[in-house]
Amino acid sequence: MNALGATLFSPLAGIFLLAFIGHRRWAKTVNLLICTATFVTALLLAIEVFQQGPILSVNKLFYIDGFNVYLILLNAFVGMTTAIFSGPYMDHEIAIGRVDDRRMRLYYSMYQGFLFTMLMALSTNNLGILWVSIEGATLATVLLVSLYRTHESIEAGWKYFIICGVGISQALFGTILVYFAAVRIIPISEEGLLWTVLQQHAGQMDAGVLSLAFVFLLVGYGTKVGLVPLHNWLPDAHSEGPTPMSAILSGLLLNIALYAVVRFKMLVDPALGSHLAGNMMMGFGMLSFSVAGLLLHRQYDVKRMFSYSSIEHMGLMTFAFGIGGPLATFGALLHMIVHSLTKSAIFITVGHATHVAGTQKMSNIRGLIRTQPFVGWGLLIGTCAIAGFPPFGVFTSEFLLFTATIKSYPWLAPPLVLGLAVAFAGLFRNLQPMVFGEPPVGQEAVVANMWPVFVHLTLVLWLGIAIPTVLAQWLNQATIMLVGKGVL
Amino acid sequence: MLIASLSLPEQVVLTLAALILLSSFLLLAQVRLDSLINTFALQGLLIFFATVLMAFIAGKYHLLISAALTLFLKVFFIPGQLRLLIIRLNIRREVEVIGNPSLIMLFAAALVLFSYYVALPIRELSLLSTRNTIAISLAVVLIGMLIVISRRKAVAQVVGFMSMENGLFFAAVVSTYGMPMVVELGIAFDVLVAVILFGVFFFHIRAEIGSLDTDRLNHLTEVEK
Amino acid sequence: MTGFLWAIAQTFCVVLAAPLMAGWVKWLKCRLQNRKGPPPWQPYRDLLRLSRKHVVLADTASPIFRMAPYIVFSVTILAVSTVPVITVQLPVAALADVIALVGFLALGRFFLSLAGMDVGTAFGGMGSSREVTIASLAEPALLMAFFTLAMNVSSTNLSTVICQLAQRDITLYPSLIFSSMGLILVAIAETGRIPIDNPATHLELTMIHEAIILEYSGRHLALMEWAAMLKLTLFSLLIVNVIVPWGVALTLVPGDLALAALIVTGKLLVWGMILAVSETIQAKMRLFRAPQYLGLAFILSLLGMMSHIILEV
Amino acid sequence: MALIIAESAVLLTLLSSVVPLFFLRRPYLQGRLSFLLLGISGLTACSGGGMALMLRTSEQMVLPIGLPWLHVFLRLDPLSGFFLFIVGLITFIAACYGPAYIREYIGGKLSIGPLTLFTGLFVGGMFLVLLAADAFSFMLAWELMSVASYFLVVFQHEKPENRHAAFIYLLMAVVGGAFLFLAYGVLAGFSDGFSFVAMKAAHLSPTWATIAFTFAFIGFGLKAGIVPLHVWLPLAHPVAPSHISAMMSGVMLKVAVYGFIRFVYDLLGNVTWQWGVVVLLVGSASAVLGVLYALMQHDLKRLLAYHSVENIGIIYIGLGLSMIFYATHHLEIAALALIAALYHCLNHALFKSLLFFGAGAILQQSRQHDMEKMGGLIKKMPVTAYCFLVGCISISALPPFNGFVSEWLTFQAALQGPLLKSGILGAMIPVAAAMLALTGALAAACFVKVYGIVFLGQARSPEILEAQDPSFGMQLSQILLAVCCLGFGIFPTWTVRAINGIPEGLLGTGLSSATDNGWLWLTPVNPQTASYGAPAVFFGILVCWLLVYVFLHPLRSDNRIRIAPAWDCGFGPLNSRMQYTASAFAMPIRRIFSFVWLIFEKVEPAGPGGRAHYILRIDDRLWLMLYVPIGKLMLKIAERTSYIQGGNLRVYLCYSFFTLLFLLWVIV
Repeated sequence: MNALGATLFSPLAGIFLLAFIGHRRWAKTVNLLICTATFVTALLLAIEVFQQGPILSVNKLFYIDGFNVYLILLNAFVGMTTAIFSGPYMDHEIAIGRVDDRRMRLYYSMYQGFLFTMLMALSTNNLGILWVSIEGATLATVLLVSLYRTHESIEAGWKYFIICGVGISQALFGTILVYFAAVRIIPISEEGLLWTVLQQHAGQMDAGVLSLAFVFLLVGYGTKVGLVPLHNWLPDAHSEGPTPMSAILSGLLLNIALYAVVRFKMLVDPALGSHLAGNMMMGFGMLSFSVAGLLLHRQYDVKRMFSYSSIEHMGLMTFAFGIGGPLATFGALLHMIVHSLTKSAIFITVGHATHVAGTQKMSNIRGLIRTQPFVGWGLLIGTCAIAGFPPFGVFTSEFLLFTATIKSYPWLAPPLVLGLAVAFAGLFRNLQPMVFGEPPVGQEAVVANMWPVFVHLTLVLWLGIAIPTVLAQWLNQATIMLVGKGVL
Repeated sequence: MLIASLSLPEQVVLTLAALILLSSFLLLAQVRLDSLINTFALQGLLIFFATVLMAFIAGKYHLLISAALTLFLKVFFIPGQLRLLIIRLNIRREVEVIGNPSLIMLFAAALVLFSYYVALPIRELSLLSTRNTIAISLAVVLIGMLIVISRRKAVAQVVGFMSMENGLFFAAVVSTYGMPMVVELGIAFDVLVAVILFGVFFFHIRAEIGSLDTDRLNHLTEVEK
Repeated sequence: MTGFLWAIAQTFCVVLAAPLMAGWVKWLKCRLQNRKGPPPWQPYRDLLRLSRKHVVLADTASPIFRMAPYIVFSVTILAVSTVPVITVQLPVAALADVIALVGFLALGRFFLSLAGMDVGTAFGGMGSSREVTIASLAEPALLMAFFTLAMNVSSTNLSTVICQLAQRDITLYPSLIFSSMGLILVAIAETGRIPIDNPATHLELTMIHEAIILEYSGRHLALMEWAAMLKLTLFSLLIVNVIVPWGVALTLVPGDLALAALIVTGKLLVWGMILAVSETIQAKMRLFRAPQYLGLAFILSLLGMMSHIILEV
Repeated sequence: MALIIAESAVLLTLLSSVVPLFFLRRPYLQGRLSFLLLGISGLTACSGGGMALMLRTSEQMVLPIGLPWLHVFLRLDPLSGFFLFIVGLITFIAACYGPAYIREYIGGKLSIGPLTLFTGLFVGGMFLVLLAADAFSFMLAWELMSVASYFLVVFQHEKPENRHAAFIYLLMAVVGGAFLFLAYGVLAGFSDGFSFVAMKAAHLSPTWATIAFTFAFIGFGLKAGIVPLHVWLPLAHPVAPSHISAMMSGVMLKVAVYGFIRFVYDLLGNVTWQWGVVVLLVGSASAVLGVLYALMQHDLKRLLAYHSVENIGIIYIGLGLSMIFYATHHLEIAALALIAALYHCLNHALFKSLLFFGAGAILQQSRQHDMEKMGGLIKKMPVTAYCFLVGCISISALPPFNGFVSEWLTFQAALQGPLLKSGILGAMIPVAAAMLALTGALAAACFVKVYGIVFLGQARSPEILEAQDPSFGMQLSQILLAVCCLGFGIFPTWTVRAINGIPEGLLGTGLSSATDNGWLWLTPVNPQTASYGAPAVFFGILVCWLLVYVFLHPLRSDNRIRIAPAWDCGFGPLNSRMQYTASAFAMPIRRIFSFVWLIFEKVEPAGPGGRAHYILRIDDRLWLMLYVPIGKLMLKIAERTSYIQGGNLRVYLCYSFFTLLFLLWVIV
């Protein structure tokens, strides 16, 4: 329990601390230290959960189970590695005068705020608080998206703000409906939004209301997941914000929105007793997957391109959760991990690459491997990993996903693999000229810390070759929670 | 069940609900920013009254707290903030042109019908006397969204967004006597922060494109021009 | 063991008789054209003279150029040794069936064409190019013709084929008719006779085989010429023994063998006449009409095979 | 035991890829080390595979890696053993070739780190594909093989055309992988678990079986390079380093063939004759078109790549025949055809790598891709020249070399067509045989052209004059391969006897009759039907040569040979520009088969003081008919889709608004 408290407290403290000292040269170290502390405590928490099983806090406000504990761990970890990267990156930004002290304070404190809201969203037991924290995550990041105060960044920020705000309020309506359905059967109305309570009475809630609620929730949180056609904010926000932001946005935020959707699906399914929710998710997933894959061919901005690949993969996961069934769910959970790790690694590399080339325009990024081999190879390997080449973990999860699809919806398998090929082509046609070939004259290497990338990719590689038993157990527990039976 | 069979306060609540819906229509119709904001404040006030009444009807006095929150946020703070902004940005008298208002009105009316049709299964369940109001609140939410869609000016969009919040809050109150307190507080906090951030954004947008016309924020696209 | 001796003996006979066959055809042609041609044994004189002469080697020539005549000649001999001439009791025939036979000829042609390109003259290249072009069309046709036979008697082993055909009582096999027509056409093309090639000309626009061996002299040239004659004889033997198999000895009894030898010689002489007549009455065709000619041969052979499968099985 | 050896081979390849990375600073050591380990692993794999093939055993093993509930199954049976033998052999020889070859990269702009790393992974991937016994590890190894070879193709990435080639290659590999996913998915859908054992046990309805077969045919065909899926071969093979081209063309395609055989015969089981017909027709088309396209090439390595298409076609003809006979229960003949196909796999691996090694040697010595610039190399680099000659003879299917044996066996199988009762099949098989015959003849023509233009005549460019035989390692590897070509051509009976275990495993019957009559005679069906005494033939040729030599020489007292300028019908002194060019050589065939290509031919008459120019461009029709439209279509769709991201906020909100309304309407 203390572990949980500490996990939540350290970023909370970080918000205020860094709000004051964020502009100092050593702020990045403080930031990193706080993130490390968060990670360590999260690790302790994870171990605790693994030993004692699910934890419910005394005030019933927090609940940690097999499903969210590994996401908490993932959050803390990626938050930490990205903090490592953000140090030199932001220094470079200051050096070229894109940000000033005030914005640095904002940046660091909001960085912590973002982590805090997300950990909150994951660990809370109250679906209302879940909503509040996810909205909070939007508020925390919206100013970071427009950090550079250029026309594009402000535009991106505004779109992000309005689209997500509107979407999220729909989710709130859904939550209200769930509450409405709950209070009729739950004695204490104060507990009407507690996950632990709702889960027990899931079967008894009224189907009609819940189906309505799920529509609102899906559209609402789906906006945050970046499901087509609710995705339009995502590429803008990713491409215009500072790169560390993009890394945690697509590495973590999307996951958490999806997490929320899945939580509600777990409530809705038993009540409906039909596959309605799943079908809706499959539809959204398929649409996002294919549209994003096609749009990859129209990209001019490197970060924008990878944000579309994020949409594609979120679509894939949504599709998998929609299918349901142990195999697909296990695959989706695994895909959450590997995608976060890989995608944040890619964004980190892209950050350095943009500094090397001095632009985000892909037409001007050339010959990275020759200029700075580690960055070039990192980008190349990372993209191979995200494109689903073995022996990386994405391959494993996609393999599970496809076999599950073929088992339950064989006619959906061909478009799925076709979409994969299309997406791959889109990625590589743009990637190759960036990493290979002759670098333009005067292009020089920059100070880059590739350790985060290395660690991430190594982990993904490990997951691809052999999944450690601990993780397998967690995922299996989560799978059992989600669909009733596991794969082990 | 006939409205006649209800107690007077309940009848008042229903009337208020109707008025709130009306206020949404007014919001949709307003073309001048300052009057838009005033109407928004009015809507907040109506919701405040409705909440207080619900509190007394159901004897759930924690509702009074949320009522107070509403009064503070939706009636004074947010409208005040917005007024301040439009004065400082000097766009009080700015007129928002809406493409074919009558059509939009018709569409809004259709939305009301649609939300009634959607809310049917819910009202069958509700034990509360005021169950029909769920349809109203849904309509308010949808119309709020319609406002955001149909307006170009950032301020107007914010107002629309806030009136969606109104609808949500109203829905919570009339369908379930409000959400748990902690959630209410959280939501209120979010709204507060959101408004401040909106203020910040107005200045940035203004600084960047010289007006608050968000249609001119269209650089980020896949369609090459 | 005696079988092997017979085989070697018969191969020797054929190799030695080859120039006579060529001379015979040439002499007949001259007669038919009212010319007093060289005597049939003239080729022997030429070969002897050539093999006595110095070899003059082009300075640009490589070892391939010197290897080629020996390879071409010996491969042709090997091919001849697998063809039953007077008897089908050939242990050597088991060495290689018709496919291998075609393979031998192809190997010979491979080196012949290489030799043509070796010195680096325009003529040589031209000759080789034409040679391989013609061959690449003729070879499939030849194989098809053989396949038809092979399917007919369900064996690709020449001696088995001839033995079986000889023992049959006369029946009209459409497949055999077609395939033998194809075989004859191909044989004419392969042995470089009119209308595909003209062994008597040195006009660079028309010649194929002559253009290849243009740079050869002395014993190398002799070998090349001899190999060509041998090839002519080989194909003549194939035609006469496969299309008209009767008379080939089925046993190793000396009497039969003597008779068979007589009959075979007779058949060869007749075939020589046919060849001479046909060469006299028609002219050489343009190179790019050759494909149609060979296409016809190919179609005939294919028709033969089809008709075997459709009509006869 | 054999399996352990094979696994150690895999480990060695991984070592060979990882260990050299610690010596990035010392490229020579790095290269030598990686190739040393690679060579050892090759030999190990060779021995392991050979052992499995000879002992005809099948060993299983489960490794505790991969997914928690699905471990990695490995299995080594005669089929995989045979291919393991091929891969190992070529790997070993390539390892002899490599160190000297990559010397030109060392000190260049490119670090050879990636080269050594991905070569190891590439070979390891191929080994694993052959050993894998469950869908997951198979796909894993398969994709590993693809992506590693991609990095090898793109190794010299400074040239845009190389990058383009690599991109096309990887894209098609991905599509192929997708099809394999589907194929295995269908099987997995009907069976419990992904292991091959479970899949074997699954019972598919004919329809599903055919669907699975179609997916597998396309998936493996994409890698094997059958027409019309061959377009990546001529792009990718020329740009890779030559020892890699040799491995890709000689070995990787065989791995695809292995996969196809494994999938169809082993996993799918009950074959239908319709599949056989499809394979037969596609095979014939690939064979003929492949060789025709090859005839028109001037880039030596691209020409060889097209010949790979041709040879894969020949292999598929064999497979098709065997499938047809298998489906109609003529198991003996099915075994014969299968053996022919497998034998050709071995042969093609040998002579194609030999030819690529030769091309690589020329490339390294003269920096020349283009045949039109070569000539007279036999005088400059004799060893390479003679080895290359052996390769040419073998690939042209001429006796007594190995190429002939496998084609001969294929013909023998085809000639058993009348056994089939159905007339349509009986009519189709002869046509396939005709195509095969045509292919052989055209191949011979093509290699006369190659050898004549490249090695004979006079040098057509100054660079050629500097060329000389490459260093010892490269010579050794070529000589080894040449000897193998001759050996496998002269002693076919032993090879057939060894391969025989595979049909015994897959079809239930072997082809014992083929080798009954002693080591001298190869008698596929029975001695009366057909026989081929390869050793005797070889011996015969030698004897005849000797006799002729002995008999002819005494006719003269002295055998001096006078060297003089070429006569050339009395024209003036020769120069290299008077020679026939490659395109001129192929011109008659180009005229005859002109419908196959898209030919652009133009003569620019000589301007004032200028020279006349002859422009000839020959394009792959299939590329323009099939691939270009697909690409265009996809970009069109992408362009249409892009309107969803139009840039206007209110439009975006409309999306979510109407999505909401729509879903609500659907629900209620």
